[in-house]
Parts: sequence; structure tokens; C-alpha cells
Amino acid sequence: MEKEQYQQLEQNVTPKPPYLKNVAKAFFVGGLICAIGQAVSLFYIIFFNFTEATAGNPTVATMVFFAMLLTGLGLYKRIGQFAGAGSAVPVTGFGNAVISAAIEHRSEGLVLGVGGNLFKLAGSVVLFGVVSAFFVALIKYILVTIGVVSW
Amino acid sequence: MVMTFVFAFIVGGIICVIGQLLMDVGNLTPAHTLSTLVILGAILDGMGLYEPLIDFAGAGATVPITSFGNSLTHGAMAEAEKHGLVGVLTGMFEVTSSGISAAIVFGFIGALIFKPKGNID
Amino acid sequence: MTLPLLVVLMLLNGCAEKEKFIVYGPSQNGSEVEALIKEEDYVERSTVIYYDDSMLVAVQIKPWEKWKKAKLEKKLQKKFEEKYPNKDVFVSADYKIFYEANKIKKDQIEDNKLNDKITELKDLAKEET
Amino acid sequence: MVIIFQSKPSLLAGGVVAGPLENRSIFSQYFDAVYDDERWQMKTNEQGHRKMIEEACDAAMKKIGVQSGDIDYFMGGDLVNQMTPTNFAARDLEIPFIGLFSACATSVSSAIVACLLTELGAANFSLAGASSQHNAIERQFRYPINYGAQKPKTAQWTVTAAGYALIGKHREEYPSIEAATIGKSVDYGMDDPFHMGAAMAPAAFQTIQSHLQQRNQKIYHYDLILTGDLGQLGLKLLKGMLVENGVKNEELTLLRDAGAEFYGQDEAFQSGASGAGCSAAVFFSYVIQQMRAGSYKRVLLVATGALLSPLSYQQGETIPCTAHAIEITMK
Repeated sequence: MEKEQYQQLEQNVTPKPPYLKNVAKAFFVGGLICAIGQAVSLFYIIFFNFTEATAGNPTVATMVFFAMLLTGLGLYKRIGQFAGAGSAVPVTGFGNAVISAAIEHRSEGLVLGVGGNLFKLAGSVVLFGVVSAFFVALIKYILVTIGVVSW
Repeated sequence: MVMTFVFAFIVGGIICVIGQLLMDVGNLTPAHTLSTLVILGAILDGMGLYEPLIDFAGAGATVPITSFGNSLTHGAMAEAEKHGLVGVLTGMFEVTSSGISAAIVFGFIGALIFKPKGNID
Repeated sequence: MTLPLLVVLMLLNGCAEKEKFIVYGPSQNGSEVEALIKEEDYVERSTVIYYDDSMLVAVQIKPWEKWKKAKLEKKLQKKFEEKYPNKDVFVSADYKIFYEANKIKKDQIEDNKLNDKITELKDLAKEET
Repeated sequence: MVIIFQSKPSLLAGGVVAGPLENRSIFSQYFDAVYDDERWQMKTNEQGHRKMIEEACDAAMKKIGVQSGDIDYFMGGDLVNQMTPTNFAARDLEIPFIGLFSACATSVSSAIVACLLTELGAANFSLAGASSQHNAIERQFRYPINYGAQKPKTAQWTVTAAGYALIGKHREEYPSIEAATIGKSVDYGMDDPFHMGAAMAPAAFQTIQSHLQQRNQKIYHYDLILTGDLGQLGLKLLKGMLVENGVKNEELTLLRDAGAEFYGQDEAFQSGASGAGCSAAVFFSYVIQQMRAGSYKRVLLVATGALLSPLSYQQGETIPCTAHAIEITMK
């Protein structure tokens, strides 16, 4: 059998991802995580001195804390299998990526294992976050300097 | 206040749906998907659109990873406004989300107390 | 986790329904301030605290208008500054400020403490991170 | 080229040890031991992996009543970088050892080498097999265990199991290895590490075809052709290829796949089981016992392996695969 012919066969046999179902699950779980985040943020606004503008930081930290518990107990991967991007895209997914790598590489020690592999999965997010922020700010700075837009 | 929850749910859900489509239709790995969304957040902030989204949806916009790109860009732009070109570089982590620091700290703690387990359910 | 919270919030909302626009302070121009805010149809609820020569205007913007929050805040600030040029006006659309303003009213905080409290809220609202 | 073993070395015993999740395998009743602790009370997954190999070898040796001092050669491998679990097990077993890497096809490739040594007269007894430990393999090839990535329907679950066979000179009452085919490395341009079945099916197809042709056999000459870990989709693809080649539908029922059947119909495991321990565990427990019980007279075992590394697929390489086959008969 020729390669092309086989690739045709493979296309026919391999099931397509259930797009609609996956999207619905991602929407529901992702939305739920954000609604929980909203509740956490309301908690910080009411009981601590945080405003809507500043509550984001403690909220995110708290969500990452939840992610640590769920990751350590082995529950986050199950949520992930069900929800896909619904649990990967919220900051809890970022936390899961960092924390799961940390737990996994504990066996190689705290310095070489945890330290060296902490950002194994999430490093790309930090990289592209920083680099894109740099370029976006740079472009905006240039545009402001030549007077096209204002800050 | 109730509507804030509804909007947080819907906007957060929609951002996750974009991620799911990138994965399923675009055939991207999770790392590629998240990187794309972070860049998207940075660009939206550059156009001045992300802050209104946060005002509208609250945690629906601050909890998804897009807000990470937003806060980095926000810091860089705020410093650039004050200190010019140098600020672009120095301002980056000025306002940055606590996501990174929390992830590092909790990652460390998690590594100390948990062990990986290969269970399925 | 969210569900009970939502229920509580709905109850809270229901109770507050009667008093959407609250003015707290000496009564002479209370209705004037209220009318001023009611002109702005994007404001859902408001609590104004005023004393001596300061005025704290805490508003909640309607959900569908909220994405313009920053702009509307500025607009309202300008309006009040023009209307009360000799008063120190501070307008905020932040929920925290609104919540605290309501607490001031509910607890009937006295004038001498009021000043500190409002300065504190102003500082809080100006924080960025 | 097919290898014919004139002396017909025998599979004297098999030792299979598996992890806790493998309790759910439909083959678990044939295993020698299923442990509750996936790390075998060791500190790391890799140490547990090594321990599992040793236990499997012990189980095989015990059945024939020999000790590690009686074994002439130890052939085996696993999927961990540089195969340290097997290398370290060899250190503890103190048997002359060659590590073999054919990914998940190692169970059969090591058996072939053991048969060659037996045929040559160099070995009275040799141990051959392979193993995999889920946690140790997943973290290396994919993600940390606790990372919440969504696995597609095409994904397979790396089993925690070690399977070792004790191969010796021909004895009537044991299943014997008559012939073997060493597979080529076949690449049909598949590049999805979450769809190994599709990458491996062509390799299995080529090896089966070449073995049957050179042995002048048809599928129906066998009671069973059992592939290693193609998974449900990979098996479907293999059957599809065979049908294209003129194999009749009724013959296809003789084709089964260890990986596809391993965890039964449990959808949590997606397309089925995989890993070097998958084929080793099933071949050296279920198959040997069924043959000794007389259920099968002639069996073709085809272990399949995907020869990729995390590095190779991140660099955008396609996945070359191999399949090795041994033909086993029972009087």
C-alpha cells in the first residue's frame, strides 16, 4: 500500500474530535472557573481592602492555590480530560502546568529537579507574554511618539 | 452584582472556547494554544480593549491566561508613558499578575507535599 | 460554591431594590444630588456621602454599560465638579467604594471619623495594583 | 528474511508482574502478580520500574526452578532514557546482559536474540522480555502525570507491567519458537505522538506480510495473530490494509491486538493500552498459558514499536515504526 493511500485510510478511520461537545464542555467549565474567580474576587473586595481594580491579583493567586490542591490530589488531570481548554486556559491551568512539573521532578531534587523543570510546560507562556508585551508596548510607544495615537 | 457573575461566566467561557477551537480545529498543543492566547491578550491591551473587558466581565477577563499578556503589556505601557523608551523594558513586571509568583510558590510547596500518581479516576 | 453565594447576592439585591439612590449627609441639597445622578441613565445605583466641603459619589454602572466604566466615571466626576465647584468631589464606580459608602451610611459613622474613612477610600481607589 | 530456528527453542515459562491499574486488564488473571503500589514501595518511579523487572524475572525463573546463576543471558529493554531500569535490574540479577531497544517491540526482539543464542548452543537458559512503567514513561514522552491535558480518542495508555520469558532448549511439552521475522523501520509519514496506532500499523502490516510470504503461509494457517499495542484504531487500520491486499473478511477475526483488548472496553483508556510492557505482559502470560492449555497450536506474535523520542517529534520528524514477529507452535 502506498503512503498516500494509507494516509487516506488513516483519515477515514481516525475519529474527528467531537467539536461541539468539546466546545460546550470548555465553555461550561471555563465559565464556571471564572465565576468561581468572580466569587473569590468579591470575597476580597468585601472582606479586605481591595477594589475591583486591585482584586485581580489576590484572586489569581487564590485560584492558583486551588489549582495546587487539585493538581496534587490528581483531580486536575481529570478535569482537564473532561474540559480541555476549559481548564487549561484559566490561570488555574497555568498553575497546573507549573505545579505538575514541580511535583513530577521532585525526585531529581529541589534544585535540579523542581528548580530546573518548573517552567518546562509553562515557560512558553511566560516567554510569549513578555516578548509580545515588549513589542506591543514598543509599537504603541512609536505610534505615540509620531503622534498617531495617544496613551 | 448578579449580572457580573453571568458576564464573568460567559466571557470566561468564550475565551476558553477560543482555546478549545485552537486545539481541536487548529490542532495546536496546549502550550501553543496558551502562548497564542497570551499574545492575543497583549495585543488587545495594546489596542486599549482589554481593560474595558475587565470592567465588563471582572474575573471572566482576569482569570483566563489572556490577562497575563494584558497585565505585562499594561505595565510596559504605563512605564513607557512615564519614562519613555526604557520603560517598555522595565515596566513589564511592574503591574504583572500574581499568577507567576503564586505558581512558583505553590509549585514549590506542591512539590514538597505531593507525589505523582498514575491513577485514572 | 458559587450557587449559595449567588442566592445570597440575589437576596441582598432584592432588599436594596427600594433604595437605589441614596444620599447621606445634611439634608439640604440631597434631592438635588439625587436628581443630578438620575439624569445619567447608565447609573444603576448610587450612594453619595457628603459632609462639610467634600462629596463622595459612589455609583454602580448598569451591567451592559460597564465596559465604559472608566470613561463614565470621568464624565460624572466632571459633571459634579462643574456643579459643585467649591466642593471636593470624588466619583468612583468601583464596587468596593460603593460597598464601603453603604456601610458608612448603615453604621451612621460620625463626622470626625468620616473624614479619615473617606480619605482612606480615595487612596484605595487610586491604587493600581 | 525470515529466520527459521531448526532447534525450536522453547518458551519454558513467562513471568508477568503489573501495577495497580492493570488489575482492570482483562488479562490480569494470567499475570503472576498485580501490585497495589505503582512504585513497588520504592522512592521513585524508575526504581519501582527496576523492581518490577526483577520480580517478573524471578517469577519466570521460579516456575522452572532455576536461579539467576543458571541463566546464561538476559535480554531486555524499556522506554526510559538509556533504559536505566533494565540496566539496573541486570546489575542486580548478575546475568550477562545486552540491552535492546525496539521501543514497544522489545518483547519480541529480545526473544529473537535469545532464540538465536539458544540455537547457537551458547545458552541453556536466557531471559528475554520488556517492561514499561506508566509514570516513568509518560513524564518522559508526554507530560507530567498530574498535567491536565485533554487526550484525544486516538491516545493510548502506557501500561505498568513487566513481562519476561524464560527461553531454553526445545522441550516437547512447551510452546516452541519455529521462526521469526525482524521488521524494517517503516515510516508512512505519521507524526502525531497521540496517534501511535496509525504510525505502527504499516510496520505490523509489512512484517506480517513478509513473514507469511516467506513461510508460504496464509493467515488461516494460524490460530491467532496477535499484535502488540496497535490499539483499537491501529488494529482497524491494520485490518484495513490487509483487506486492501486481498485478505478475506473471515480471516480477519484471527487478528487480535493486545493493546486494544488490554483494558477491555473502558473508554477512559481511549484507544487502548501501549508501552513495551503491554505486548510483553500479554505474550508471556496469556499466550503461553493458552498454548500450554492447548487452545492454540500456531500463533504469530507481532510486537510493534514506535521509534520516536520527545526530541524527534518536537523537531518535526515523522514517526518511524518497527514490528518484529515470532511464530510459536505447540505440539
